[in-house]
Amino acid sequence: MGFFLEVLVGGLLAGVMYSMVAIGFVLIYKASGVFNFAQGSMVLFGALTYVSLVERHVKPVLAFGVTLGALVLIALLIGRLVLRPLVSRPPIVLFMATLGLSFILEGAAQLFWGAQVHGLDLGIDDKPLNVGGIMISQFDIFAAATAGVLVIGLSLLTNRTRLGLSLRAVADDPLAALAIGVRLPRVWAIVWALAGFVSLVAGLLWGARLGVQFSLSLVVLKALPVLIIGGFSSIGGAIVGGLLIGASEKLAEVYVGSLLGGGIENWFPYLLAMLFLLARPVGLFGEPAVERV
Amino acid sequence: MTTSSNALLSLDHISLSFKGVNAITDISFAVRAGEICALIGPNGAGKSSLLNVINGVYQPQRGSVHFDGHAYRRMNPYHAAHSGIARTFQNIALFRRMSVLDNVLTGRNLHRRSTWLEQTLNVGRARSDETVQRSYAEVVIDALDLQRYRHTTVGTLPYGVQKRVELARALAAEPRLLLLDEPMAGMNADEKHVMAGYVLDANTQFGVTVVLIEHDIGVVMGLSDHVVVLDYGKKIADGAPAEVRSNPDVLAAYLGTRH
Amino acid sequence: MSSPDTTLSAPRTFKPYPQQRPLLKVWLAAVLVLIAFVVVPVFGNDYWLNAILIPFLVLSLAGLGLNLVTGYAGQLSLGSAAFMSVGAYATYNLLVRVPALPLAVDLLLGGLISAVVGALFGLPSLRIKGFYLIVSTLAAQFFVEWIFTRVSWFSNDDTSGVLSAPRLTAFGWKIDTPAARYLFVLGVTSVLFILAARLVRSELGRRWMAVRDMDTAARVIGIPIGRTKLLAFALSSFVTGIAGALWAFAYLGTVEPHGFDLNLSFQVLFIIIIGGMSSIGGNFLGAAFIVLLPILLSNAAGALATVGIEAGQLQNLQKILFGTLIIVFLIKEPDGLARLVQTVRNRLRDWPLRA
Amino acid sequence: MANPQPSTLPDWLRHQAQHRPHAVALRHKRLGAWHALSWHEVATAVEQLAAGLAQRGFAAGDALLFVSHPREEALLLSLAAQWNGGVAIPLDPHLSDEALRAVLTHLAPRFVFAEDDTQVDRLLAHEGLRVIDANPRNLTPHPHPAVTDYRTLAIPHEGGFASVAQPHDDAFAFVRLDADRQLVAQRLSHATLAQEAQRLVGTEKLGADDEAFAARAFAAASQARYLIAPWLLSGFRLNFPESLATRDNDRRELAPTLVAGTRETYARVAQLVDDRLPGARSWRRRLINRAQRRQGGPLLRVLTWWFISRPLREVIGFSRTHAALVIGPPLDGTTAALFAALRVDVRAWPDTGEWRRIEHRREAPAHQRHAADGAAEQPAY
Repeated sequence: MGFFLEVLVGGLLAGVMYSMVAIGFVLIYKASGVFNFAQGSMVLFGALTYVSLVERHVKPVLAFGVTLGALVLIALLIGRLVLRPLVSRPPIVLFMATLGLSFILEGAAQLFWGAQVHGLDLGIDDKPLNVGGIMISQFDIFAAATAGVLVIGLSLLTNRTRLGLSLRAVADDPLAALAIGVRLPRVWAIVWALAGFVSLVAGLLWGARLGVQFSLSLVVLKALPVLIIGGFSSIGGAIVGGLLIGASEKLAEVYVGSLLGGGIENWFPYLLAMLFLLARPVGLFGEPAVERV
Repeated sequence: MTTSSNALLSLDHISLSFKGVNAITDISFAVRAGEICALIGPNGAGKSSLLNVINGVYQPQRGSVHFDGHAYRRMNPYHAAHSGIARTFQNIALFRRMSVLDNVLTGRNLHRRSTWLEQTLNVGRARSDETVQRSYAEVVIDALDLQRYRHTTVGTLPYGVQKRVELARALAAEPRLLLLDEPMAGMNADEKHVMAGYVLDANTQFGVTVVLIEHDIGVVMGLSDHVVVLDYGKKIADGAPAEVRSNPDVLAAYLGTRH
Repeated sequence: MSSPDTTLSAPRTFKPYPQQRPLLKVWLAAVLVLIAFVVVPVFGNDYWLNAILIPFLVLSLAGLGLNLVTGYAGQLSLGSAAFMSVGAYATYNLLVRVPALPLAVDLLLGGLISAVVGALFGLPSLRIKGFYLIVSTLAAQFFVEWIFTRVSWFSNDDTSGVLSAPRLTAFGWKIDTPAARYLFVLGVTSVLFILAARLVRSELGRRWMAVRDMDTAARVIGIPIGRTKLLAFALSSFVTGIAGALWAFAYLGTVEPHGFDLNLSFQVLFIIIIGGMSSIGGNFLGAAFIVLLPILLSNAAGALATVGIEAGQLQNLQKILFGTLIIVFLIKEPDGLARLVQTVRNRLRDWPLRA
Repeated sequence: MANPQPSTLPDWLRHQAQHRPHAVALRHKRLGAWHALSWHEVATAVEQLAAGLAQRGFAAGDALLFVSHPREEALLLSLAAQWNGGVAIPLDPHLSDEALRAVLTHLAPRFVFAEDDTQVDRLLAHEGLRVIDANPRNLTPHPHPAVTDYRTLAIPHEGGFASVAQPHDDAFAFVRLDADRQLVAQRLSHATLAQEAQRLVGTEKLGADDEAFAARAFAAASQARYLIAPWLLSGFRLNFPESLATRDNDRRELAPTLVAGTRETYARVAQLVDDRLPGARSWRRRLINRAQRRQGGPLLRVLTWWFISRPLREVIGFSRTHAALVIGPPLDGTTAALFAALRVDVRAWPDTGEWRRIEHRREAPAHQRHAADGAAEQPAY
């Protein structure tokens, strides 16, 4: 039983990580209707830049600032060079564009900082704590806490502020928003910058866990089913979806995977996501799209 | 008068509502085979909804639709097409990246007798089938004077021509009943006149029964044998153009509010 | 053959003037065929055949497969590599388990098997739209990769899941030299391209484009959306599967499941984006691009070294280049190289007037 | 029928049918495909139509009216009418109802040929008419008793159906509204037509392997003189475009060697070129203009010829034209310059023949019903 709980909690905490990446997606999707495949590469880019700076004896805080600055710059460039020319093109096209974007970012990150694995130490050691009979890694708790703070902040931002309002306006209909005076490029820039920030945080947490390396960019493939389950346009959904995926995949890996020879956590989330889709094509919290004849 | 003897289409006490909001309330009328029937009424009178009920895009909560003999409550666009109902849309619904000829040929898809495999390997019925479908498509293209656009991508054509191509695609299906949702919307007087000519040809030369929605009273009166007037989802008049025109309710509810 | 209306019932159609001199075109085609089937295999050196021409042809074929479902039917798929591997493993098992069957039949059956799998993973398309669908295709990608690594039966009980190509013979013809493999691949590719070109001009091709352009209208004119989509997935995977088999046995020679990873799927997707969505010839252009660019880069390595980019970085550079190209094409020429060629053609046809 | 020198159009038709039975005589584009009729087929078709007409009471001296654009049925039928010693009277289908009524009352035709349902209905408005319906789309025949379907007209006739046409019968007659909007007519006998055609064929060196393009209004007298009669005499191929809207494309596909048109025909082509040439300061247009003004050194001229003028000839379908005729008033300056630059020598032929008044009558302004886009607006040349 304790073992089950440990697996479950472990899964949930891993799920938190997934959600962090997923949130980046949701932000961008809400603002520009873009399904940003490059999110994973942003995570990689952020973490790699940070680590490399720290390794070059830049103060962590400064390194964080610089990295964030770089990400914001990238965000601006993306808005200017990619999104604006493609506005009001079919979503598939935008998706492919972000696919290209992810290639650029990954290539650039490794071109600058090299492809070797970097260790990353955030100063929180990974020793397990005993919480009510189950062992939970201190680091995981820290990660969860960070995620929690992030989520609360973001939901406040999107629901309470004018920015949030214009975000939703843009999400509904970019051209209309443009017409009512929302400064589209500005909104995009802000949102992509936010997404950059989130991905940086996620990248640091993941990186501290697995080491900063190319495979970081593959978390995008974890976040995908999370989004499907949570719905593309709901931060809460991203969280719930993340926890769901995290827990279920770990449990499945432990209890089912052993029968199938392991390694099923690669596709199991997708299986789950597909079942969800067939049951509820717009995810748990997504608004159904109305089709007009 | 809900189902007259030689009615091709008749609606029986149709009611339709979206989330409690009534779009159509208890409408009944019949369309005789071979006639041109016009649905008129102010915007939001439920004309398009009615069309959508007839070809099964919407399911009415109450009432039933009879199409040449068979009554049906549940219907979907796919079956409607197969039972001989074709339609055009208020905002053009063409396949924008295909040529005019291809668009018209898709209208023939119900009449294909050969399988895709036969067509790919060009064996069996494929060749004869192709000639039959192609020549019928060409007849329609000829009838609607689209020859010069035959190989043009639809998306690049002017609005008026696109409207015509949509009509052509519908005609190519050799329908029994043709539903036209504002075929002359956004056209100037001459274009309307021309389009009316084509609708008339469709009715006389291709023997298609037509139900159309149109705002321009002049066109409607000149074109149709039978006019049904809707207002706020209710039928307020139904009859020959002359009678309808003189009907006081119509004058009040419809012509009064027309711009 | 004499009353006036026979002119309508039995027309003697006539070749319009410009087509009265297609001799040039026929001649050109003949030359191309001669070069492709005779000159190249005889004079082409092994490097060119092995490292450039064979992968080029196979990738064009894979592109063709993806183009059917994504370019023509408008259903985005990121699982091409998965269907390639299904084709490869299916063909492999047929080869080693049923030696009696001739190679051609093995390929065909391999294609059919991956067609079934493709249709299976296409099923969600009946309910879901747009890029929700990529989840289904990605599921295929990961699941297939996993099952071929785990279940050693598929790889004839090689526990690592690695296949080594059995020697291929078609009708007593030993396919062991590079030239032979090239000819074999070329033959299969040409046949499939010709069929595909006919297919997309058939009613089914028209239905695919109709569904792609506006599925509501397609339903209203009586097109069975579901069946049309499933056929798109099936036929696409059929072609892709055969491409996979060729990739495995005619190009790599030895195969492991991870050879068919997500990156290969992306490559195939790039082929059709660069080459041109819903174009048949475009797949050749796109494939040529994908195959040649890295080679050009590595040849340019010397020059790049002087600007401080050492050879180890080429792969990253290449990534950046591809990413950029994708975006540029999506923005400037959504219909890819094929459209560029087409535009030039039209220009020339109506020269000096505007096309 | 072995007379050495045929003297009527039907004789000439038979003559061609005997000398080159299997050569293509007539081509028309219908439903997207070119269809061809050999001389033999044309002759038999005409003969059988003639028999059909005769059986329906069409006798020598009768008039057959055509309300139609140029189309092969109309041509065959007019020959059939002449075969029976009758006269064919083509009318411009855009003719106003007023003018139509005038024509009908004064010419009292035995039959009227109508190109489509619109014209049929328009004619049925006038009582006592017998209408032949071209029914181009092969739809179910028109219900009205007075309407005969073109396809049911021909009757197979064993042993041939002899022509009764005489050299001095009128073959074609043309009517139009003159300056003060009065109905005038022009009559052309077999003899005159044959004689004028001889002259044209001689001077323009027309032969059996020429391609002629009949895009001009069937109603114009010159059509009979400069196209139909020479066609029968010299046995070249006569081609009809699919529709007014597609004629330029069809001409390009055909690349005719003989083009007969009015100044407007050529002006329209020139306009087309002008519309589709790139902007005013583009080098393509500059070169063309220079060529038109005969400027530039020899080198420039050669370049212009090979890279601009020659391809342009191809595009507008004049690449093979050796006989370009302008009937009536000559080309206007710019058009003439363009064709000169393209090295297409457009020769003027007179539109002679006196027009006799039929009868005074006031005219309502002409009104046009729908046709192919813009085609109704373009003059029907």
